[in-house]
Amino acid sequence: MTDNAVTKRKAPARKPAAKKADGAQLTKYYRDMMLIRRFEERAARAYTEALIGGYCHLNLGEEAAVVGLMSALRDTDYLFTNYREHGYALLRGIDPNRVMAELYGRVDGVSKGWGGSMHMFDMAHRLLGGYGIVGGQLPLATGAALAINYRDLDEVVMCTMGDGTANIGAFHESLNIAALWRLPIVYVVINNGLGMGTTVAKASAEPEIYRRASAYAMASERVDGLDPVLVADAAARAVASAREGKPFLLEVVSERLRGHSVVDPAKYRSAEEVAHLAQFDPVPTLAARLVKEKILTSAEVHKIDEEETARADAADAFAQSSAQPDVSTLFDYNYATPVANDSRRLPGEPLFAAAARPAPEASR
Amino acid sequence: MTDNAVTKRKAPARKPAAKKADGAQLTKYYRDMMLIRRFEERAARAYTEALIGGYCHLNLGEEAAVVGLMSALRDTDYLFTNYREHGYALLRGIDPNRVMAELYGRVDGVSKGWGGSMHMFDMAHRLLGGYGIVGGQLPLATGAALAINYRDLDEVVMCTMGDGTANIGAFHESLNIAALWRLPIVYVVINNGLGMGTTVAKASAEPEIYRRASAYAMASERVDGLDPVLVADAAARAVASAREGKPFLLEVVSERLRGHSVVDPAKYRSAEEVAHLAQFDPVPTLAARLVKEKILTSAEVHKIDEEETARADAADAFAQSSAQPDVSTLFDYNYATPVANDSRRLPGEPLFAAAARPAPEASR
Amino acid sequence: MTIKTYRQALHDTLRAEMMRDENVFLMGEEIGVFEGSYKITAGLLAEFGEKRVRDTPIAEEGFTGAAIGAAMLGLRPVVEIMTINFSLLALDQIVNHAAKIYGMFGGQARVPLVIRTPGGGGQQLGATHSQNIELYYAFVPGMKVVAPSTPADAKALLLAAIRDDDPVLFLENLALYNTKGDVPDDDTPAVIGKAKITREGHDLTLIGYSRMAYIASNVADALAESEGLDIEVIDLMSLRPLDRETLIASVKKTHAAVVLEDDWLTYGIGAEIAATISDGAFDYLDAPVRRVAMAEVPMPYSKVLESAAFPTSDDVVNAIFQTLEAVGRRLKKVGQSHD
Amino acid sequence: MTIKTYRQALHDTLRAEMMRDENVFLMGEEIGVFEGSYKITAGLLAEFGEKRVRDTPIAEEGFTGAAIGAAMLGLRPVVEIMTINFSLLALDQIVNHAAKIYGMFGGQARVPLVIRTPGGGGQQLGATHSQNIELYYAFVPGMKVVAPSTPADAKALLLAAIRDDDPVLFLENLALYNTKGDVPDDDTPAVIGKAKITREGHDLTLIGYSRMAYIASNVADALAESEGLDIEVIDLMSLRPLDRETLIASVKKTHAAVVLEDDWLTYGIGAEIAATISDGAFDYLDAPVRRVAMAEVPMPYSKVLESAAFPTSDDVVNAIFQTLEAVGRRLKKVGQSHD
Ligand SMILES: Cc1ncc(C[n+]2csc(CCOP(=O)(O)OP(=O)(O)O)c2C)c(N)n1
Ligand SMILES: Cc1ncc(C[n+]2csc(CCOP(=O)(O)OP(=O)(O)O)c2C)c(N)n1
Ligand SMILES: [Mg+2]
Ligand SMILES: [Mg+2]
Repeated sequence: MTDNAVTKRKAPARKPAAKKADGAQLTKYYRDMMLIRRFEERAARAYTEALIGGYCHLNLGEEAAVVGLMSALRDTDYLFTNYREHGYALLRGIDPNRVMAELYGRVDGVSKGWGGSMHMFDMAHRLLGGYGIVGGQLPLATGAALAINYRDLDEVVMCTMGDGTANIGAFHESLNIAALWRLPIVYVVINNGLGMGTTVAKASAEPEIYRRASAYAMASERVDGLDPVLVADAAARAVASAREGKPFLLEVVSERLRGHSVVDPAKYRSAEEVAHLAQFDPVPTLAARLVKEKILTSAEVHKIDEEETARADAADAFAQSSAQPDVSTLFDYNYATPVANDSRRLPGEPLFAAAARPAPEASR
Repeated sequence: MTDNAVTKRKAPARKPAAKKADGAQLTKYYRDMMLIRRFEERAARAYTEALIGGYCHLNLGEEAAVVGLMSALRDTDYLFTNYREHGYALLRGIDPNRVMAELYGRVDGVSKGWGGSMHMFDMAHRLLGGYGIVGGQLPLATGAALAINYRDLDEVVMCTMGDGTANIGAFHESLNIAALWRLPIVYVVINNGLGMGTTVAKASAEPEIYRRASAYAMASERVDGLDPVLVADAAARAVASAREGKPFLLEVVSERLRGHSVVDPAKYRSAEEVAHLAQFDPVPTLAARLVKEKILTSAEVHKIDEEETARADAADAFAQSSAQPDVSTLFDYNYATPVANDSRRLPGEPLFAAAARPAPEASR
Repeated sequence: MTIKTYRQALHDTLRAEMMRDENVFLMGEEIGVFEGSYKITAGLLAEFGEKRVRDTPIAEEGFTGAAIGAAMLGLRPVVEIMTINFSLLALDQIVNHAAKIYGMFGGQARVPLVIRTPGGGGQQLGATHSQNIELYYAFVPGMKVVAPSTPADAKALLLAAIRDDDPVLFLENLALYNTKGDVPDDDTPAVIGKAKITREGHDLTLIGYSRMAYIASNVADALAESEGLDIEVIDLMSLRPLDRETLIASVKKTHAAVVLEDDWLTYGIGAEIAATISDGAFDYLDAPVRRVAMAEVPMPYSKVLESAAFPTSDDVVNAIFQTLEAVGRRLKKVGQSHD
Repeated sequence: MTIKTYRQALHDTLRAEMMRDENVFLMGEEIGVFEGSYKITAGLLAEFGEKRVRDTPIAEEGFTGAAIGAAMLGLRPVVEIMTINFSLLALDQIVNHAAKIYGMFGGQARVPLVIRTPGGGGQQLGATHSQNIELYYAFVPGMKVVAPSTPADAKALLLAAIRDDDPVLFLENLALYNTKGDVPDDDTPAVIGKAKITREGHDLTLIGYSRMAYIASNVADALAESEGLDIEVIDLMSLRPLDRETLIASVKKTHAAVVLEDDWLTYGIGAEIAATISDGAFDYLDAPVRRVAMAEVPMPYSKVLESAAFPTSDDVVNAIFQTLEAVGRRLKKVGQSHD
C-alpha cells in the first residue's frame, strides 16, 4: 500500500481555489478542524478506557475534508454518511455534548443511546445517519433526493462514503438512478487510500474513483482533501450542480492517520509509512499556514487548540454524567404506529404466562 | 421507446468487418440463424398450446448476435447466460431434441426437466446455465474465470446479459473484480433496447452501455448485432483479449422482435414501431445478402429454411415422446454429498410417522 | 359491496390512496409502461404521470432503498417487487435499513413504506422463481408483514399498510390475483396484527395465510358438506405481529390444529405457529399440530415433479383426517381417501 | 489432543486443508493484508500467497458469487463473510444460486463451497451488526448449515464442510473465538446432519447451538453442582439438515425441553425445534417446550438496553426452573432465584 499511498500523493488533482479564503474563514476552518481532532482523541481515550463500546471509527486525518464539505451545505440540506461520522455530526452543528453522550450510550445522546458511534442521527440538523453497512446509505440518500425532487424543493442531499464503498453494488445502482432521474445529490468519496487494510489499488480497478461517474454520464471532480479551502470550493461547485438537478460525484483524497477503528493497531503499515503520513496531517498544515500568512499568531493558534480541547473534555464530562437508558424503554421504538400483538418480551420471559399451570414464583 | 429505438439504430457502431466472410461461412451462419428462428417459433407454438409451461423467452431478432458470438468460442470455453438462452444452447452444439425436451420438462431434457426454458445447462458443451435472476449469472461467470486463472488454463468465459441487466449491482461488482484480477472473461450485453417494456433510455443513465467499461479501466466495444459477421469479428477480438487476461465488455445492438416472453403481447409498442422493426430482422436480411452476393440461390435459401424447420419439428416430436420424470426422483438432487437426516417428505406426509398413535391407513 | 378480483381490489385501492394523499406514489420495475408484470398497476401511469408511477431500472436494492430514503422524508412510497424471489436483492435495505431506522436512531425517523410483492408456486417457474420467503421479513423486528387472502382483505390491509408509519411487507400471491369476492365500498382499513376467524367450528382449527387461507376455507366448506365436519378456519392476515391469542383461544376450543403454508416445512412460518400452539394450548391439545408445506427441494420445472412438491387441497384433507384420527374422534367416513 | 482456542482451531484447520488440497483457497474482505477482522486467517497470506488467500473488494454479492462460480469448476473456495449481518448482501447468490445449482440443472454441477461467517451479539455493535440470521440459510433446501460450539467441533465440522460437495454455511460466533478446549490431532471430519448429546441426563433436555450450546453446557454443569440436577444437553451442530431423531429420543427420556437461541424468538430457529419436539414427542412431554431467545427489538447500542435484550445464563436457569416446576418435579431449591 506504500505504492498506492505514494501514487495517490504524487498526482492529487489540485485545482486552484476559486477565490482565496479570507483569514476569518481560515480561522473558522481551523477551529472546526481542531474541534474534530480533539473530540476524536478524547473519544479514543474513552474507548480505550472501556467507557465507549462497540466499534469506534475516527475522522483523524480527514478533518479538512469534513470541514470543507460541510461548509458547502445549507442548514436545509441533508447529509447521509457512514459509521465514520463524529466529525460530520459536530460540523452539522450538533452539540458536542450530545455527540459524546451518544458514544457513551446515554439518554442525552443524539440518538438517545440507541445508535452509538456508527449511528448518529438528528432530524433538526438534517444529519440523516450514520450507517454501518458499507454502501447502505447510498440508496437511502438517493431516495431523500427523490423526495426533494418530488416536492420541487431547493434542497440538496450530500452522501459521503469511503473509497472501499465505491466497489459495492449499491454504488452503481444509486448513481445510475440519481443520474437518470436528475436528483439533487452529491456523492462524496473520501478516498483515504484504504478500506480496512486493503488499498484502493487492490480494491478498485479504476483507482481514480471520480472517473466512475462517466458510467452514468454524471459530472465529477477530484480534490485534495488536505486543504479545507480546496475542498470547500469543490464541494460548493458540486452542491451547486446538484441544486440544479445535476447530481455530482466528488472524490476527496484524504488520509487516515490511525487504524481503521480505535482497536486496529494497523500493523499492515510500516513505521516509515506512518511517519511519511504525518506530513499530510491537515491540522498542523493549516496551523502552519495561519501563522505563515500572519492570520494568527502561534499563541492564538494554541489558544484555539486549548479551547477546543476544553470543549471535548466538557463533552466527555457531560457524557459521563448523562443517565443510562432505562430498561423499561427497551420496547419504546418497536414501531412508530402502535400495533396489535407487538412482542415485548425479555429473553427470560415465557411466551405465555403460566396461567393454567402452577406458578410458584413470578419470572422477572 | 420509439425515440430510443430510432436513436439506437441511427448510430450503430458499425465497425467494418476485419475480413470479408466467405460464402461457406455466411451460409453456415444462415443455417444456424434459421435453426434458432424455427426452433423458437416452434417453441412459441408449443407454449401457446400449453405443452410448455413457466416463462418462455425467445431469441427472435437476436439470431445474428447469438450466432456471431458463439462462433468466437472454442469448445473448451465456457458460456454463462440468462433465461433467454435457447439459441445459445443450440449453438453451443447441444442436440435440439434435448433443448426442446427441456422445454417440455422431460427426462431427456438438457437439464433433465428440472430447469425448463430458463435453466439449460450442459457441462459437456460448457454451457454453464441459463439463470433467471437478472444479473445472477455475472458473479458466477466471474468466478468461473477465476477458476481458469487459478489453474492457469487457456480457456475463456463468455457471460451474456441484457441491456436492463447493466443497471444492477452485480454488474458493477463483477466487472470490477474481473478487471482487478485480470480474469479471462468477456461480458456481453445484448442491447435489444428494452428490459421488459422499459427502454434503455429510461433505465440506464449511460445508454451506450459499452462505455461503462471505463469505470473499470476495461476494454470495450459496441457492435451492430444485425450482422453475424460483424458480431463474430467483434466477439473474436473480445475473446482474444480475454484470453490474454484482459477482460472485455462487448455491447451488441440488437432487436427483440416479439414480446418480452411468449405471453407478452407487447402492447407498449405501436404497430408502426413493430413494422419499423421488421427492417432489422437479421434472418431475411442475411437471406437477401446471400442471394444478392450470389452465394446461394433463392431455392437454396428456402431449402435451408425447410431443413431447419424440419429439425425444429423433429425436436418437438422428440420432446413430446420423451418421458415425464418420475415422482420418485423428486429428492434425487437434494445434495451432491449424501447427508444424515436429509428431509425427503411430500407435502401430505407427516413429520413423524404416527407410530405410537393409531394409524388406520397409510398416507400417500 | 362490489364483486372484484383480488387484482382489481389492489389496483383500485392503490388508485384511491393516490388520489387521497399526494405523498403516496408507486415505484418498481415495469409498473408503468409495461403496466406491471401482473398488471396490478395497469392504467395508473397514464392517469397519474411519471412522478407518481415510477418505472425503475432493474436494481431492487437501489430502488427499494430509495423508497426507504424517500419515506424518511415523509413520502409514502408503495414499492412493487415483481416477485418475492427478487426481494432477496433488496434484503439488506429492508432488513438492515427499513426495519432498523426507527429504533436505531431512537425513534427520530419513521419509514412509512409499503413493499408489495407476490409469492407463488405451482406455475412451473422453476427453482429461483417459486419460493415463498415471507419468513425473511416475518422474522424481523421493526417490520410488519401482512398477507391477505381475499379481495376484501387485500383492500383493507393495503389501506392499513399505506396509512401505517412503519415498513410493511405486503404479501400477495400469483394464484390469488384472479380470485373474486365481495369488496366493501367504504375505506375501512384492517387492524394490522390481528388474525381472523373466517369460519367458526369445533372439531379442529385449520390455519393458513395467503393462498393457503383460501385453500383452508374451501377445504373446510367441502368437508362440512361431505363429512359434516365442523372446522374452524383462521386466516393469519398478519405474520408480524403474530396474533397468538386468536390461535390459542381457538385451539383451546377445538383441541387440534393443522397449519398450512406454501413455504418449506423446516423452519417455515408453520414452525412458529405449531410451536406457539403447542406451548399456549399445551393442556388442551389432543394431537400434535400437523403441518402441510412445500417439499424441501429446489422446485423443479417439470410439471409432474412440481405437482408432487407443492401442497394441494388433498394434502390438507389428508392431514385433517389423520389429525382427527389421532385425537380419536369418530368420523363418518374415516379411512376414505380424498386423494 | 492439544488445547486451543476456537479461533486457533479454525486457523489451523484452514491451513491444514490448504496444504492437503491445492483446490482449497480463501476469499474474503480483509482476510489477507489485514489478516481478517477477527484474525482467523492471520499469517496465511504470507504463507500461501495471493492466489490462495484473496483479499476482495467490498462486494459481498460479487465475491461470494465468484466463489460459487469457481466451485462449479471444481475449486473448493472457503469464503469469509466478515459477519453474518453482511451476508444479506450476498443472499441472492447463496439462496438463488449456490443452493439451487445442483438441483436446478438436474445434478450436473456441484458447488463445493464453504461460507464461514460469525454471528454474535452482546458487544454493543448496534442494530445492524448484532443479528443472528442463520435462519435465512437453515430454511433453504440445498444448503447445509453447521454451527460448532467448541474448538474440537470447529475443527471437525470445518473439515467436513470443506470436503463436502455442497454449499455449507459455517456459522462461527464472536463470543466463542477466544474460548478454549481440547482439539484432537487427527483429521476426522464430523458427520454433517447429526446433533450431539454433550451431556447425558434425565431431568430435562437443554438444546442449543453455537454460543448457546456453550452456555447450555455451562449451565447444566452448574446446576448439577448446585442443585443436583441431571440435565441432558444437546448441541445441534447442524441446523440443516436438522437431526430430529436425536431431539425426540432425548425428550422421550426427559419429558421436558428448553431451547436456547441467540436469534429472535418469533420464527427463530427455536420455533422449529419446539415444533419438532411438540410433534415427535407429543405423548411424552410433561410441559411446554420453553424457548429462551433475544428480545425482539432492533438491538440498541446502549449497554444497559443491550444486556436486557440479549439472553444470559440467568435467563436459561430461570427457564429450566420454570419448566421443571411446570412438570411438577420437586427441586431441592424450588423458588430460589439465580438472577
Ligand atoms: C456490507 C459490509 N461489508 C463489510 C463491512 C465491514 N467494513 C466496515 S468498514 C469497512 C471498510 C470500508 O472502507 P472505506 O469505504 O474506504 O471507508 P473508510 O473506513 O476507509 O472510511 C469494512 C470492510 C461492512 N460494515 N459492511
Ligand atoms: C433480479 C430480478 N429482477 C427482476 C426480474 C424480472 N425480469 C426478468 S427479465 C427482466 C428484463 C430484463 O431485461 P434485459 O436485461 O434487457 O434482458 P432481455 O430480457 O431484454 O433479454 C426482468 C425485469 C428478474 N428476473 N430478476
Ligand atoms: Mg477508505
Ligand atoms: Mg433487453
